[in-house]
Amino acid sequence: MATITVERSFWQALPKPKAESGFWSWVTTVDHKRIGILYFWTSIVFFLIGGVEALLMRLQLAGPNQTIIGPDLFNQLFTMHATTMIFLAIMPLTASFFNYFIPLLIGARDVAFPKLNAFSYWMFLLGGIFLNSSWFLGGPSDAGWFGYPNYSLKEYNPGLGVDFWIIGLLLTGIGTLVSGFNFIVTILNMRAPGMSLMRLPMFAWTTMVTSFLIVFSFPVITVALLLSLFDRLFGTLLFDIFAGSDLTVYHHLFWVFGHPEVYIIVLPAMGIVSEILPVFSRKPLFGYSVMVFSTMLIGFVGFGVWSHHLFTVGMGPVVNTVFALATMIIAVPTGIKMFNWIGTLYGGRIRFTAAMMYALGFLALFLIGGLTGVMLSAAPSNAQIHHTYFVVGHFHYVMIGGALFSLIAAIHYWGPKMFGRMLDERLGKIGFWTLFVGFNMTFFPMNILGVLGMPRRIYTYAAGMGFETWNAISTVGALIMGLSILITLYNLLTSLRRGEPAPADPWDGRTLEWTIPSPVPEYNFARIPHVSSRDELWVRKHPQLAHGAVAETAAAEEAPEEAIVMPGGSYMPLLVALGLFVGSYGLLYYMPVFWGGIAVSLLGLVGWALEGDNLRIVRPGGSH
Amino acid sequence: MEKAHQVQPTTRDYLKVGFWLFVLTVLEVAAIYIEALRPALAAVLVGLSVLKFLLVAMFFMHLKYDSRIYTGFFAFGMILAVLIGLAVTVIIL
Amino acid sequence: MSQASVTAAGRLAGHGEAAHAHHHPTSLGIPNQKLATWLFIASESMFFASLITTYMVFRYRSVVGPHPDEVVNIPLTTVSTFILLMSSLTMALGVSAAHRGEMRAVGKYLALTILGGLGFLVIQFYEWWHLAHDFGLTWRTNIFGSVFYILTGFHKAHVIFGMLWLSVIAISSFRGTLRKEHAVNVDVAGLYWHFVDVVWIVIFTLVFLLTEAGV
Amino acid sequence: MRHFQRIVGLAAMGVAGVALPVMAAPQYWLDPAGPVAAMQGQLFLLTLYIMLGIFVTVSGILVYTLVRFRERAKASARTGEAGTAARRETAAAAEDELPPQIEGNHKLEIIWTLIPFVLLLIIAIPTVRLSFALAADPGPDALEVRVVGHQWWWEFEYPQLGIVTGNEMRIPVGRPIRLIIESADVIHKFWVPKLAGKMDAIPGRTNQMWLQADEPGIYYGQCAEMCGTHHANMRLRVVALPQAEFDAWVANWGRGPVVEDEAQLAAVERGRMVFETRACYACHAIEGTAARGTAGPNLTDIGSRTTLAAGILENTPENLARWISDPQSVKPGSLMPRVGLSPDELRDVVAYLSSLR
Ligand code: HEA
Ligand code: HEA
Ligand code: HEC
Ligand code: CUA
Ligand SMILES: [Cu+2]
Repeated sequence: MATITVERSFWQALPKPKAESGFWSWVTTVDHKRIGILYFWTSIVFFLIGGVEALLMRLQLAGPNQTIIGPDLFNQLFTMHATTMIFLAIMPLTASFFNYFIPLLIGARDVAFPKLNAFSYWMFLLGGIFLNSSWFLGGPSDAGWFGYPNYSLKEYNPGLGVDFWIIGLLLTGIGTLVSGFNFIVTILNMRAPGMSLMRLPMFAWTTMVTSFLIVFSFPVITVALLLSLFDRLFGTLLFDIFAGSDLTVYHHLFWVFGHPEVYIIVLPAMGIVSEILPVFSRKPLFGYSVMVFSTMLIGFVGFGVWSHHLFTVGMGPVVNTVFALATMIIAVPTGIKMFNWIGTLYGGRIRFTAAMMYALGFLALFLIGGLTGVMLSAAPSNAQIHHTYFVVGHFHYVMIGGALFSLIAAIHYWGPKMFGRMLDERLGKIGFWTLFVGFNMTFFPMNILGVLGMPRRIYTYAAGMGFETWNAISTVGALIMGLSILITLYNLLTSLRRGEPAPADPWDGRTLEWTIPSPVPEYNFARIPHVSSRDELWVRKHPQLAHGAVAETAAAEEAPEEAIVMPGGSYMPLLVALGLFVGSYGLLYYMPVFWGGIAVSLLGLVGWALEGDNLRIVRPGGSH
Repeated sequence: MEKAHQVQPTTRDYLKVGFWLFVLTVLEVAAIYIEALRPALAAVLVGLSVLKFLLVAMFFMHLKYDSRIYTGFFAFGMILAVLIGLAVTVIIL
Repeated sequence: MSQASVTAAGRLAGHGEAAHAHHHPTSLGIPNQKLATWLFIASESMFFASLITTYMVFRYRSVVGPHPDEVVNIPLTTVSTFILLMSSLTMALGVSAAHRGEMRAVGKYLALTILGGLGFLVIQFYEWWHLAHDFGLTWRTNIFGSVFYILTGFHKAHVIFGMLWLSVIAISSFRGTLRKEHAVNVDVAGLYWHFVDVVWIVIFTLVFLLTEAGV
Repeated sequence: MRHFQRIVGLAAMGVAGVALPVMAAPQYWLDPAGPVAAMQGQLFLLTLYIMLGIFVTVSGILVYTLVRFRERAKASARTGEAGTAARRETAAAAEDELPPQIEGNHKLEIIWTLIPFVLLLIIAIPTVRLSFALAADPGPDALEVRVVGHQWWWEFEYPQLGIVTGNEMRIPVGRPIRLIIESADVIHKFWVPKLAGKMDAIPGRTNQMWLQADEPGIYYGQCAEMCGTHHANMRLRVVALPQAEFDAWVANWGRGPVVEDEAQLAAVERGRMVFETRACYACHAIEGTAARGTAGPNLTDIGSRTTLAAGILENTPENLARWISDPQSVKPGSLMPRVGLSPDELRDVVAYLSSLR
């Protein structure tokens, strides 16, 4: 392995990380696969934290008038639970798969901006740590995951909790935004020869649309958060009623972000399912181009429905109906996807692997969640179910039944590629059934509770309201879910050590990632593949399907390139992120530290731009 | 590097654009003091600033000469931003 | 860097941060950095749109004065607007020089641009001082003050960041380390600068001119 | 018909055995007590039926597909569960057994775009109609009540009647009530499920809605927007009275204590002195006395309310004493402080407040 040296100016003479294994190699890595794995484990840790918070809430709600957890702690729990699950568990877990698999799926050696990619990860990790450090620094926010002012302002929330919440979200938000740019450019510009847009695997499409949603929606929540932060820290009057403010400005800003956000969560999940169903029914995805189009439509319409969260703020019947109708429209493209998935299954030869079962679980549960969503969109009856457990039921169905099931499917499906070992199928199936049963036990009763009139975000309820039975069932279900998560975790951890070594193509796959060894070598493809078909590998395996276009010989059979130049590690992404992280504490405790942090970040940026490329030459088939 | 066959604006072109930006700014300020314009003033001002916006975007930012994709991204972002901004303003006010 | 390794580097499909990225054809035939910058600009449009929307909703809601129509200063702001516009002109000339390969000239144009930015800032900060001093308007005076200073403040922060960015390029131009293959870096910095200018065009119209027009 | 719908609704909402808990559910809004909740419930049921239909159809097709097209034992024995490198060699042999590689079907896609459209239209039309119907003003003979949310209790003011009360809203049966909804501090959400859906109480804004009770009774409600520590304990009740009883309440409101004998009168008088001299008067108002505070609920008719402290205690003299002697132990964080009263003072104040019927 050689290092390319360029002329040495001051910045270029800065030390470059050399380590290729061990701690420093991970800290300085810019390899999309390693970053993907970092995202993976970090988000699993945050998921467990969010899950424990959920279990605590469920324990408190198991029976009426319980006092296991007091009101203030309960409010903090649901705030942190939601924030953790959405921003620190589910989104980064999808990012983990973006990172690891997008370059593989489009036949590239890395993402467009490897250093930015590392930066995204550090912002996520440090933002998450910042947010959660509030547990030890006076307690986290208790203002709910949308943090409406004026409850979130100093007057009603005097501690630092809300500040930690806002700044933590801003920090992770920077990382998310940056990865949004990165993946759009990667998918548009880094495709292997022949990989036209209409040959992109569905997961790449949903990743791209998701990234667009990020690019256009995150700036809006950034503004919303900054405005309340200014009120809290600097005494501006933006949400001061007595200064003449209108609190609904924040409502709108938040939900202009908030609704696209829910599709940011579910679209990648839909992409994963669209990869898995064809493989295990041995058929191409049904209606590919319509799927692409409806993904874009969902993303687009998703920007025009935010006020369905605000039917009861008093916007008047005209606005309410406009948003109700716009919301309903979304059911059409989503339905198209649902039917196309079933069309994919229909006539296939369906193998019930663990991954497939989770993907099928997605279909069934997302269906329920989506249908309850449409029920919510009817503005007049929304006034009854709004902010009840019916909503809680709805969104857990779409976010767990939808997103989480699909992500666990991806763990079983892509895990062998990432870690080089097969997961245990039997444990996988046990995990599936316990999760499926536990999930429905936890969240279906919530739909009923909403109809019985139980509002959300209450730490306790009186006996005799008719809530007891359903809450008890729900709590038991949550415990079963916890058990299932532990089983899956056990499966993952033991398989990593003792699992059967994974072959390159364990599932009879269809796409490019299965043409290369598991786990994937540093350079991904020994030779950049030439793509002639949507299901490239499938067509290579079944040349009679090639519809005239002759599939090129498998890349692996060609002679590999003898020298591949890969980007080497860098300290700068971490340095810039650390500057912002430490500076953020300064903002809350001691302003000079804030300015110091900003200065460090700026210097890091300059170093980043000028340090040069630290390129390394890798020789496939060599001693490496 | 941009494709060689693409027309590149010359220094003269840029100076011309700069000149028009100057003229438009003067017009904007002048418009405020012309009583006759009062009824349509808002429209005139918005119109003039849209022109300035377009000049900068098309020439200084090269959208006129560059890949359509850039224009697409920018236009999409701008249109979305304006639509949502208008909608929120109308709903609240 | 040896000739051999340059070709090899080219094979790393469009590795964007490498200075030589544009030797290699990307899928769309356009450089990664420019694509990313345009996306960034589109995203920033949403950022400023949110701020401007907040401004438009809040501007006349203050219960105590001063209100916008009592404080806007058209002549002063016009001058600063004009300076910013002209800095965009020099920026465009700098980018054009970079594309022609006149890398030393780039530095001069950028220096002019930075100077323009500085002129803009000086006038704008003077206006802030003037508002605070003569009208008693701070961001804690009333809701208009809050939203006005935050909107214009974020714009200023963008200008300052742009000036720092341009300085780094200008310095490498003067030191002779800016080379022809870095043209795209100049290009991208220019896009950012023009965008900041474009945002000011909008702010100037909505915050200043419309107010003066009584809308 | 309504009965039938309710039964279907119950069956739909789940599982046998629902009926029992439902009957004892005072906030079960599919069993409405007024026209607004009834209309909203009907729309909900319409959406529910349509969604159930879709669910049954779609999941039916899904299950059918899974069963019919599952890989048969023979094939799976050959290809193996997780597959290995060996499968590549058998792949060629399996070639002829590939299922038909269908990539799409335009006619089908059009059908499953159009059908959802039609179904949505069925929901959309009543949605629009009802949105406008419910937003309409209930008319000139509506009784107006101004509802103000406070951390963590409700204030009800009857501008036409000059009455202010708290946590328990009395309304005449069969008459539409126009609610003007506001907030004194943070955002709350007014909700009495059996009478009508929610409406936000947002500081700085004024919202309107209307409701009506068709039958006399006590209807439960509670705050539905996270408003701080005691959001869960910000409950309320609507007491719907026949017109005559309502009129009597109005006439009696502010008449002062109701006592049975001299001894009680003395205690009540002493209690009133305590109330007007200790901190109470600063936060509470009682009509016809010097107490004019507005930080806490108006207590003019406290003796006739069914609950205390926003619906969390039954209104009995013991609970009243418990509340007044130490509100922070009942509702920790409540904005009513502990006012150190001697046992005598406490007894008298309780006697006084209980007599305000
Ligand atoms: C992954 C996240 C996700 C997804 C995908 C969705 C999808 C949808 N959501 Fe959901 N939603 C949330 C997450 C999500 N939601 C969250 C987190 C909240 C609460 C936030 C909070 O307050 O904390 C929320 C709240 C929420 C509300 C506000 C509730 C309230 O507070 O009062 C509404 C109201 O309209 C709504 C509607 C919808 C609709 C119509 C869809 C549609 O996209 C669903 C479309 C899918 C289908 C309809 C199923 C498949 C279609 C067919 C089989 C075709 C045939 C169907 C028909 C003809 C109907 N959602
Ligand atoms: C993707 C997002 C996501 C996910 C995955 C979840 C997962 C879960 N949620 Fe979440 N939830 C939200 C998003 C999510 N939630 C949001 C947005 C809100 C709204 C908040 C608000 O109102 O502001 C909410 C609110 C919410 C409430 C309502 C609170 C209220 O309104 O008062 C409840 C109540 O039961 C709940 C329960 C659960 C449960 C039981 C799970 C379970 O699925 C969790 C399963 C996981 C586990 C059980 C962990 C397993 C781990 C162990 C068993 C321990 C092992 C530990 C170690 C090894 C250290 N959630
Ligand atoms: C600082 C203000 C304050 C003082 C002083 C105060 N209260 Fe209160 N009081 C409140 C508030 C606020 C509530 C509502 C509490 C809640 O429900 O969370 C309340 C509630 C009550 C209630 C229950 C009302 C209802 O509608 O359920 C009673 C009874 C009461 N107070 C009596 C008293 C008496 C007697 C005193 C004097 C010994 C007193 N209060 C002193 C603020 C005050
Ligand atoms: Cu008031 Cu919740
Ligand atoms: Cu939504």
